[in-house]
Amino acid sequence: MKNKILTMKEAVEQYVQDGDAIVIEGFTHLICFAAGHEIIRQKKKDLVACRLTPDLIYDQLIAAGCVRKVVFSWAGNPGIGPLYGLRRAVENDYPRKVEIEEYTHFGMVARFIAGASKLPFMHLRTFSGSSLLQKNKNIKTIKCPYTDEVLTTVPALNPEVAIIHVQRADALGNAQIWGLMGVQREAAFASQRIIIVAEELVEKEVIRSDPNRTLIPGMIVNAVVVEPFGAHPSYAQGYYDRDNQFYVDWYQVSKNRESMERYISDWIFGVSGRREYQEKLGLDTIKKLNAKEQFSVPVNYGF
Amino acid sequence: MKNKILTMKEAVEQYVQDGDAIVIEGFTHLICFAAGHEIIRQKKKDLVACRLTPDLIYDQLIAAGCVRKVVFSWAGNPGIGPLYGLRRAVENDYPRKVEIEEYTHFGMVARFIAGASKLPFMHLRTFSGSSLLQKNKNIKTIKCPYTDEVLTTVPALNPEVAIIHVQRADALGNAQIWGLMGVQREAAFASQRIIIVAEELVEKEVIRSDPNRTLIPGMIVNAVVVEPFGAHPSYAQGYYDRDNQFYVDWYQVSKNRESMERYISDWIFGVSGRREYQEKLGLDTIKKLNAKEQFSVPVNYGF
Amino acid sequence: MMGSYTSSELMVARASRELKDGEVVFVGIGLPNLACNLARRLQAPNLVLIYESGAVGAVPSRLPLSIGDPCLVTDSISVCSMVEVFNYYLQGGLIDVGFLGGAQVDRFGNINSTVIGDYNHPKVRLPGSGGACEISTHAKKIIIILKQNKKTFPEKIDFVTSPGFINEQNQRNKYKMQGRGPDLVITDFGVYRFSSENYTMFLSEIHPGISVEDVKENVSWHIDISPALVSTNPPTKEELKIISELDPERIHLR
Amino acid sequence: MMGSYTSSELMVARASRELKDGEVVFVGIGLPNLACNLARRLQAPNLVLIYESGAVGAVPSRLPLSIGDPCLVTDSISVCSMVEVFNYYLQGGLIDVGFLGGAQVDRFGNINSTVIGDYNHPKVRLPGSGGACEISTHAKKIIIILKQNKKTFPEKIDFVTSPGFINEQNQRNKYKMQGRGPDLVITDFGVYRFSSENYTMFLSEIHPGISVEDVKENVSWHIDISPALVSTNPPTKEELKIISELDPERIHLR
Repeated sequence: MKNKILTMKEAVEQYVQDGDAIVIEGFTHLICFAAGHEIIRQKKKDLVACRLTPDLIYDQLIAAGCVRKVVFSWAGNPGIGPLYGLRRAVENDYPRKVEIEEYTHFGMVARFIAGASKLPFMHLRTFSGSSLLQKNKNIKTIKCPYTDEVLTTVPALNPEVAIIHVQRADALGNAQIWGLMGVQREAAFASQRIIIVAEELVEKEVIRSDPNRTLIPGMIVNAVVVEPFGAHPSYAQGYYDRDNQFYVDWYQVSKNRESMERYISDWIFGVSGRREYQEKLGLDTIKKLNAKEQFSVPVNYGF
Repeated sequence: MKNKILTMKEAVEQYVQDGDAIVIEGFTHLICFAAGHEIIRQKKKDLVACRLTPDLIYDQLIAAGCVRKVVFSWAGNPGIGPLYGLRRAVENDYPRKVEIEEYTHFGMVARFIAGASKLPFMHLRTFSGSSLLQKNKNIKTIKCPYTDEVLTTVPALNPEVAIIHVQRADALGNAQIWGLMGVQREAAFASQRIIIVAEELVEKEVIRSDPNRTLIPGMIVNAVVVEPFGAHPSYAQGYYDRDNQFYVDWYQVSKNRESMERYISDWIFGVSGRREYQEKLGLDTIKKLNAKEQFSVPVNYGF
Repeated sequence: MMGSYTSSELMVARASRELKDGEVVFVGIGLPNLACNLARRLQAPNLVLIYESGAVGAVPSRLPLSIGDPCLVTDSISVCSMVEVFNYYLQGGLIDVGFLGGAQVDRFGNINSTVIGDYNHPKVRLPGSGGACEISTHAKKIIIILKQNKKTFPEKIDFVTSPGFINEQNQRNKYKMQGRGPDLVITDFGVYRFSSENYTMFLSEIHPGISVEDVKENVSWHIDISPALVSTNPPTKEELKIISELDPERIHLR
Repeated sequence: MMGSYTSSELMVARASRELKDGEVVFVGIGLPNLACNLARRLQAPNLVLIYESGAVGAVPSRLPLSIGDPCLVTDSISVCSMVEVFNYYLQGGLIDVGFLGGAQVDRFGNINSTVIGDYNHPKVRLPGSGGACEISTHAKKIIIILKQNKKTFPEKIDFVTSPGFINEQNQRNKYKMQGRGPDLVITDFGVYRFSSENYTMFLSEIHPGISVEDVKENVSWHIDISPALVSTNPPTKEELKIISELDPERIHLR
């Protein structure tokens, strides 16, 4: 079967289009900053940026003017403070007006489940008694045909593009994740085009040695980008730690419009890609974040 | 926390009651024959036996008179022929009348998903155009509040007891499965009482070395039974192969009422438990089924 | 036996030729499994085999007796739970080809694998749907394989387990089924396709040594014959060699 | 600073005493995380910590800055996807205690963590629900922790992110919520509980050095005072020692 390996530049050029609904998933873990930066470099426009937790990467996409709408459930810099890029867009229409469409985590998860299952909606027990029910007209209700109970519903979410960062993948896009998995599987199956970004390219034999670990099968993958350290300042369990200092520092960097734009200019437009980003970051930081070794006890797949 | 280890005899005595809806899940893989045999030995009555594929173990439970109703989606001896015990019950009320409630695999899976999620129903796209829609009044329809499309629904299934066979578990019931997982996770989360039957009891450190592998957390588990070879003639990936010859032979054993009752008398009532069953089976058979070694490539959980 | 090959071998070879490289196939045990693995050895090395048990990209090293055999897991690409198989793969629309068998098929490709006689007082109770109903609903293309006689090709089937086109109006659109329905029916007499006008089966290929009369005698309704009727290409030596390697004990080739 | 401890340390210690051994706790970052890990070191060594990121039975070896820190994964009992966290654990009714914070809480324990001012033209846009709305709906018992002043305890909150009792009739039953609602509110002034008659907050414990007047001045509505008002037990030396080990850089103890 065809090798699907592309550079990040090629993958974003070919699979991310202006106006696309896009999801770069990853709950704290495996957030693909490398892809976000390339999207900014290619000046993609009018994206509908979907994600449970917009995080710093969507903060940057918004500040760079790539986004027309954010679909989300928790918008903050975890443990630190707000996302100032998003706030400037929502509160002051800067650099452009950005619409928001807001759910809870469960609501977003349910939207991706429906999307992956090609169901038009999913029902769940949340939103009742909350103001979101009034503010978001996409949240509706349905009556159970067995118990007559009323449950809330959310519509399926089927983005045009999913970008999923993984620890290891083969050249066909068979991708394995361990540690936090968030809602990546559902985001991938729900999307029309899927870019896998891997810390490490492995032979298919490695994947096939542990098939239960495969979160996303190559058959739904359009492109594989090999991008070590591509999740920094997020992390990849077993590869490198979360750069908590970066998140702490982002508070000051992003609070001020000019300093945030300087960051984008220096660290995104100022480098050609992840290799230069790593060089700029410096070996000390990279070394400090290097993961220690703590291996799983292997299991036997023989019969 | 409390060690939950019981013998199979104790676990069935304490957690399986006459009249219970019970699920011994496992799709071909990890079907807990040891538990089924103990239920027969303890002469449990009026069970509602739920399972996608009743398989030989429910055939035996039915022939032994333990079951009043079967809830299922495919009733056969895979690749071989019918389940004669079930057929005699359904066609001739022997040894007792057994009701059936029938779905498709997807229907049963959706029932367990709803049960595990404490939702009263799940919607799906199947049954339309099939005769099951007329024959099973539990299959209903619902209209999507977004698209007006009509979808079929199934009600939640929440058995009283789930018995789940696993490869390894710790004394608290944290249980890991690899290879085929069927719908065991959902069956367990949907049930009120859960018995884990493990091929191998391991230290909690083994479980914690690979948390992504944990299918069922100890917090929902009532009892842990350590029962090596407890799935025979089904199999445990990495431990022993499926005894295909047993399944082939079952055709003749079960076709005839007397020979099936002789089997139950000799191999279930004639032994006190799995140890004696293994002795009766003999070392040659056991050796022949022993799994070869083919280990997974370990992953790093360090940070 | 037809010359130097059995009708099962012909059915397997004919089915395998339908499979294109890179397609995703939902495989059942028996002849479909042989057909898929034959295709993998010939024109479709990258055929992705999915079994309802959750094995994706299986590369069975022996003949699996059941759909959940351990040989489907070892060295497969992915093993997932049945929640994912049915929600994301099947209902998700990822399956190109699904194989179905059954005890009876009618002229619209509706299949019965549930019961002979009355549902509540069955003459013969069969296994039931398993995943067949959803395969027939969701796989883009369905290939039906079964042995043919007047009983298996009745005027009316006793139970619709897996909907084909349902009736001459093709009710699939009404139910918004994403699968296009049965594409062909392969039996030990010939290969059937469906009219795009009335969604009724017609004979499209006839196996070597079989006459149109033989076919008619083994269908309960008046079967249409294609004006372009051709003779099924017999299995090649290479096909036969591989088939016998796949099932050396001829478990599924009886 | 209250004597030899800060109000944050008192809040952490007080919260941790609510946790019983073997309970399953849905943990947030910050003070709740400290409270849970304090309880694990004292009366509740078998407390099961669940984070919405999917880590179950986490045993963090360092202070997690975020709810998805890698230290919550290493050596945990189970890591599952968020599908399972929300469907099976939370909605499934497996959570004994859930912690919630927020920008505002009203007398019925309804919490706002979404917006200050108008939703469409916010004065301050806050992060939003995350999993808070479903925690408040499904966890059997809710403990609210936040710093108290007239703004955080307003007459009316600007947005209900996480429903408490909703109003004096307790609308939770109407919505068939399986969680019983807020059990207590822990602030830097005292501990509040809710009347079983009108589901309204009342002061149940007052922190050392705080007067009832202080409390009243920092609530926007007329707050009821329990006739059985007691003084909160200050943190013990042991509690303080462990807390400072858990957060040596005092990141969450500001």
